[in-house]
Formats: sequence, C-alpha cells, structure tokens
Amino acid sequence: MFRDAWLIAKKDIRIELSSKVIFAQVLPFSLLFVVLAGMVVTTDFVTKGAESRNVLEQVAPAVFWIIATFAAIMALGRSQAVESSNGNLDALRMAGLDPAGIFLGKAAAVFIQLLALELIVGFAAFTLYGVPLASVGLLAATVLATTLAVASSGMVYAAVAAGTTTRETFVPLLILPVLLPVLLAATRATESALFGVSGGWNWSAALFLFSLLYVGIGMLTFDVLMEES
Amino acid sequence: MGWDFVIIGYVLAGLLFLTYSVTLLRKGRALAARVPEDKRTFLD
Amino acid sequence: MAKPSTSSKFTITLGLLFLAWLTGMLFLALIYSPAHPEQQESVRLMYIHLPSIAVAYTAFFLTFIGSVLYLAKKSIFWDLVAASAAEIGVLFCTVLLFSGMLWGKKTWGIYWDWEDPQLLSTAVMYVVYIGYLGLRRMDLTAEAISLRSAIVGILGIGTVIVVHYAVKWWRSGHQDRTIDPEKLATGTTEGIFQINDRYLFTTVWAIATFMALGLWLLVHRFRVAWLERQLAEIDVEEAIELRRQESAAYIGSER
Amino acid sequence: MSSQDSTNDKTDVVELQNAVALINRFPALSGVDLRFEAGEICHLCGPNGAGKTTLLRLLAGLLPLHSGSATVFGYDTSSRFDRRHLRRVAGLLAHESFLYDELSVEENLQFWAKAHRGDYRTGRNILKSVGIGSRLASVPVRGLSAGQKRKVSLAIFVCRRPRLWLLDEPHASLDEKGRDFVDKLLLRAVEFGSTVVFASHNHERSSAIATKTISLVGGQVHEEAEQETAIKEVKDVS
Repeated sequence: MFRDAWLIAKKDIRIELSSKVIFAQVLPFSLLFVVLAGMVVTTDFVTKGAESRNVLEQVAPAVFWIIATFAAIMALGRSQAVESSNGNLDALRMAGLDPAGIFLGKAAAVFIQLLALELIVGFAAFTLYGVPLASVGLLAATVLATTLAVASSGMVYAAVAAGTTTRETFVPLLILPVLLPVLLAATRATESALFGVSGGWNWSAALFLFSLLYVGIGMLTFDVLMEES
Repeated sequence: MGWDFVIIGYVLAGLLFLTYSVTLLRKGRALAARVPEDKRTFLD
Repeated sequence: MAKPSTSSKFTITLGLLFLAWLTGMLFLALIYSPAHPEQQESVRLMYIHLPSIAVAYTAFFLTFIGSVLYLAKKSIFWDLVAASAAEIGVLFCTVLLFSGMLWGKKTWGIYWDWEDPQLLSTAVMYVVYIGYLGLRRMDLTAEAISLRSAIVGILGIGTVIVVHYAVKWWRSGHQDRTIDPEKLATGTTEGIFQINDRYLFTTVWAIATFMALGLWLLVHRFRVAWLERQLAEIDVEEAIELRRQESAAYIGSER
Repeated sequence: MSSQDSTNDKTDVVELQNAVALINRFPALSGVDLRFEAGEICHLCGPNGAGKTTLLRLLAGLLPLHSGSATVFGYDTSSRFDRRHLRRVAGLLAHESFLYDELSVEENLQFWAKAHRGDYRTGRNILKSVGIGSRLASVPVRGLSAGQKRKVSLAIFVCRRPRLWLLDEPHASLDEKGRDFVDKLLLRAVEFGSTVVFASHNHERSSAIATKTISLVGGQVHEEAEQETAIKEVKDVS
C-alpha cells in the first residue's frame, strides 16, 4: 500500500514540477487575491474585548484561509484532470494498485503542493497585512493540520465526482460544505496563533482529528470510488 | 402585527408543496402509462 | 383505478387523511391559536417551521439509513428510498429555511443570524443534500451512482453534525450579544407552552399533518423512482432489440 | 468459487454467451457468443460502432456485464471482485495513450513499469527497437507525434507481460516498420503462451497472423472464421 502511495505521490509531484500549473497559475492568482483583499478591506480600527485592531488585521486569518480553500479546489481539480485526460484512470485500474494506496498518494501530493503554496501566500499575506505573530509553533501546527484535512477530505469528494463530464463545476458544490468546519477551525486557530488568544491548540487538535477521520474514510471508500464509472 | 409575513409564509409553503405534488403525480401518471402492469408492483 | 398512476389505496387514504388534518391545522394555526404576547402573530409561522424541521431531519436520517442498507444489502429498494427521501428532505428544508427567515425578521429584526449554529448547520445540510441530488443525475452507470451517492448519503449526516458543533464552538469564543438568539429561541418555545397549551396542541397537530404529507410525498416519489428504474430497463431491452435488428439489416444488405 | 475450477481447464480462455454490455445505457454489445482457446490470435473486425472497443474493454475487466455470461480465465465479469483480478492478468492497448502528457517518455515508462509490476528493461528494449532512443526519452510525451506516442504505449503494454493481450487497432498511426514490429510481437506473445485479441481495419495484415477472424456487426458476432496462418508455422517450428 505505501509503495503504491509513494509511487503515485512521486508521479503527481513530478507532473507538477514539469507542468507548473499550481505554481505558475494558482499561486499568482492567490497572491493577487491577497493584494485585492488588502486594497478592498478597510483599515479602520475595531475594538474587540480589551484590544483594538484594524479590520484588515482582524480578518487576515479568514481571508488567508478562504484563499487557501480556493487554491485547494483548483489543486484537487488538477489532480483529477491529470488522470482523466488520456484515460489514465483506466490504466490505473488495470494496474491493480491498492486503492487505499492511490488515495494516500494522491492526497499526499495535493498536501505537499498546497503546503508549499500556503507558505508563500501566508508569508505574503501576513507581512503585507502587518499582523503580529504570537506563536510560531501553533501557526505551523495549524497550517499542517488544516492542509492535511483539506487534502484528505477534498480528495474523497473529488473522487466522488470523478469520471463525470461536469466534474469541474460539481466538485466545489460537494467539497465546500465539508470544508466549512475546516475553514472555521483553521481561522480560529490562526487568530490564536497570531494574536495570542487562548484555545488555538484545541482547534489544531480538532483539525488533526478531522483529517485522520478523512484519511480513514478515504482509504476505505477509494475501493468503491475507483470502480468503473 | 405580523400577519403580513404569516400570510407570505403560508402561501409560499402552500404553493411549493402544491407544485411539487402536482408535478410528482403527473410524472407518475406519465411513467405508469409506459410501464406494463406486471412491472408496476410497488412493494407496499 | 382507470388510469395507471402512482396512487394506491394506501396513498389515497393517507392523502384524504392529510387533507382532513390540513383543514384542522389551518383552523388551529390561524384562528384557534392566540397571538403570542412577544412574537404576536408571527408565532403562527412556527406551525410550519417546526414541522418542516421534523420532516426534513427525518427524511435525511432516512437517506442515511437507506444508504447504509444499500451498501449492506445491495438492494435497489433502499437505494431508491435514500434518493427519494433526500429529495423530500430538500423540499421541506426549503420551507424550513424561508419560514425561519421570515420569523427571524419579525422576531429578531434580521433575516439571517450568523451567530446561530442551528441556522448555519441547516444551511450546510441544505447544500450537502442538493449536492447529493446533483450526484444522482451524473452521467455514470446506475451502479456507480448508487454506490457513490450511498457514500455521500452516509458522510452527509456526519458533515451536518460536525458543522453544527464547529459553528457552536466557533461562536462561543465571541463575546455574548445582548440577546442570545439560541436562548431566545428555546426560551420562547418553553414560554409558549407555559403561557398557553393551545400553542402546544397546535404544534403537535401541525407536526402530525406535515409528517403525513412527507410520507405521502415520499411514497409517491419512491414509486416514480421505481417506475423510472423499470422504464430504464425496458428501454435498454428495446435498445438491445434495435441493435440486433441493426445487425440483421447489415447482414441483409451485404447479401 | 466456481471460477477456480475453470482456471484449471486451460483450454478456454474466453467464454461469452449472449453477453450484453452497456455504455451509458446504449447496448454496445447486444448479445455476443464467443469462445476461444489459449494461444490463439483473434482478429476483430467490423464497421465503426460495431462494438469492437467495448468487447475489448469487457474482456479487460473494465466494464460490468449487463446480462448473459462472460468469463475470461474463469473470472466472471459480472462480479466486481472477479473483474479486479482479471484486470491484473489482462493487458489493454487502448485508443487512449494511457500516458501522462507532462512526463517524459522515460518517466512514463518508469512509472508504469512499477505500477504494473512489469519489467522496465523489456519496455526499454522495445522502445529502442522501434526507434525511440535516448534522445527522445527525455522529451515530454506532449511533444511526440501520434505514432511515437503509440510506440511508447506499446512498450509499456508489453512490459507488463499480460496473459491476455487486448489491442485496439495496434496498427493505427504506425509506420510500415512499426506495423511489422507489432505483428512480430503478437506472434512472439503467442509463442510465450499468451492469447491475443486485436481489433483492426487492416485486413491483409491481420489475416496474415490471425488464427481466427471474428466480425462484429451491431454488437453481435456476425461471422467467425478460422484460418491457417503464420502462427501455425511458428508452432510447427517450435
């Protein structure tokens, strides 16, 4: 299983390295979004509890994770498109690879690509928006757990729509409701990591549990999802 | 106070259910006419 | 029973019973039930709101059960039950959402309350099952659709529960608003029953009425789905016959 | 399992009785009766839309059976479980290239050889003998011509050493030398104990190597003919 996962992940990363769809298209789009949000959102001050922050600073975690969610949907779409362009899904079926391994491999590749993308976008966003950073450890844990949660749950729902003609428009409809709790938890944990509010670790832990749950679901269901469409 | 929204709510709900039921029944009739009797067992 | 249809003795009896109950419900909800001291007349929206919740949740739960049983038994019956229940659930969820919004506008002064986990998880539920219905129309083989939608039908319930708690905890970190809508909602419902048991009686009656409607619709929806399935099979048989004739015609033309 | 009994009986590799298979509700196969033994080279012919590709996909275990019966190597194609096993022993050279456009020839070969648990060296040798040397190996597949892509697919197909060779128009878009090479490969495959089924519109070439010609029309077998061919000579020699 892990051999198959490694094989698939390596292949997907290699495809990204040579086609650069995520890094030459999704990344610039995400950075542009960061700048747009910065221009559109007001920098008026709001008072929250004892502290006073400007609006942009306050919404930075939410804006960042919304951008990351969009990027994730594109990365997942790309991950599926790679298999469907030349009938490669049939070839994978013929190869008799372990479905759980295929799931792990494809999810891992999306995980790595998203993580790299988030590092760049996150650095840009939090620098440009001028937010403080209270806990590096918590921020790192949050980003890891969230990305894992997005990649694993997203891959399950992307596979649900695999092989259909209206896949590109249908996948977001399926995925977004599932990503909503991830988005909420990630935003709260990030707020906590940036502004030093308590409770961030609980949210990170919840995200981590959520991603474990979906890794399990994916490994169990890919068997059925990989079947003939 | 509040009768306006009550009426809107009841009328909208009524229309929605009515439209759905009528569509469903008509669809059922159209389909049933095309399916031979021995395949119309409904398991009820 | 002159014309073939999806009606049977059972659905006709149930339908008539529903109509009788509906007449009673309209009388109870619009005349018998007095206006609420705080909510005034808009309390009457509760009589379509609460029963819709009951039917929608029951229907989605039935989708879950149907999906599990389909995977366990591979029976088309349960697959179609799951599919039909999801559609009925989405229908009642529509009523539930707009009646709730109207009620919210009159009572809280806003159509939508972003602080309310119940409201947000209901909205997510709505989208999840719209997605489920979309999946059922995808261009896949019948078996693939059944299998995949069974998976979504099972995960769907989980999503709704997770979203509910996520929103609840998320909002709990914010400072309390002057009026906590959740408290207000439950507070008033308790209040309703304390002040006057006419509210309670009407509510129970309305739930029974809506359940009857839901069941009636479900049976019909299931039968439509069943007929569609049968028809698809007949169509395939016809198509096979046509294809064989095509083969015979080709051989004929060759000679 | 009943499938186990028939695997021992090596003579019948494919056994189809009134097999119907659907492509999106369209009965691409409308009742195929077919049986053939191990070591045969079967040539499928027939007009466009006759169901050749669908038959190959059914034999590969990529399609569920709608009705009738179809067993390949004793695997029942109406069972999901059996189809999965069948896919491991059958190989399909389809219309689609089954290649990743973004990866180079070399990377594709490496990935698929590992995925199929096939023999990388065999693939490499075949590429060399069809004229895709080290110069082309590092080029992304996107940049290759249709014929070159076909050759890469063929190399990958052979390196998995299937027991059942299923080829959809193996001669298409290849040059004359390539076609000769394909024919030689098919003969070699049979020599090593595999069974071959291929669809082709190239009658002259096909009848030279096939032991059996099956013509499909309207999703059914229209004519079946056995013939004396090169394969018999090969068998006589060995």
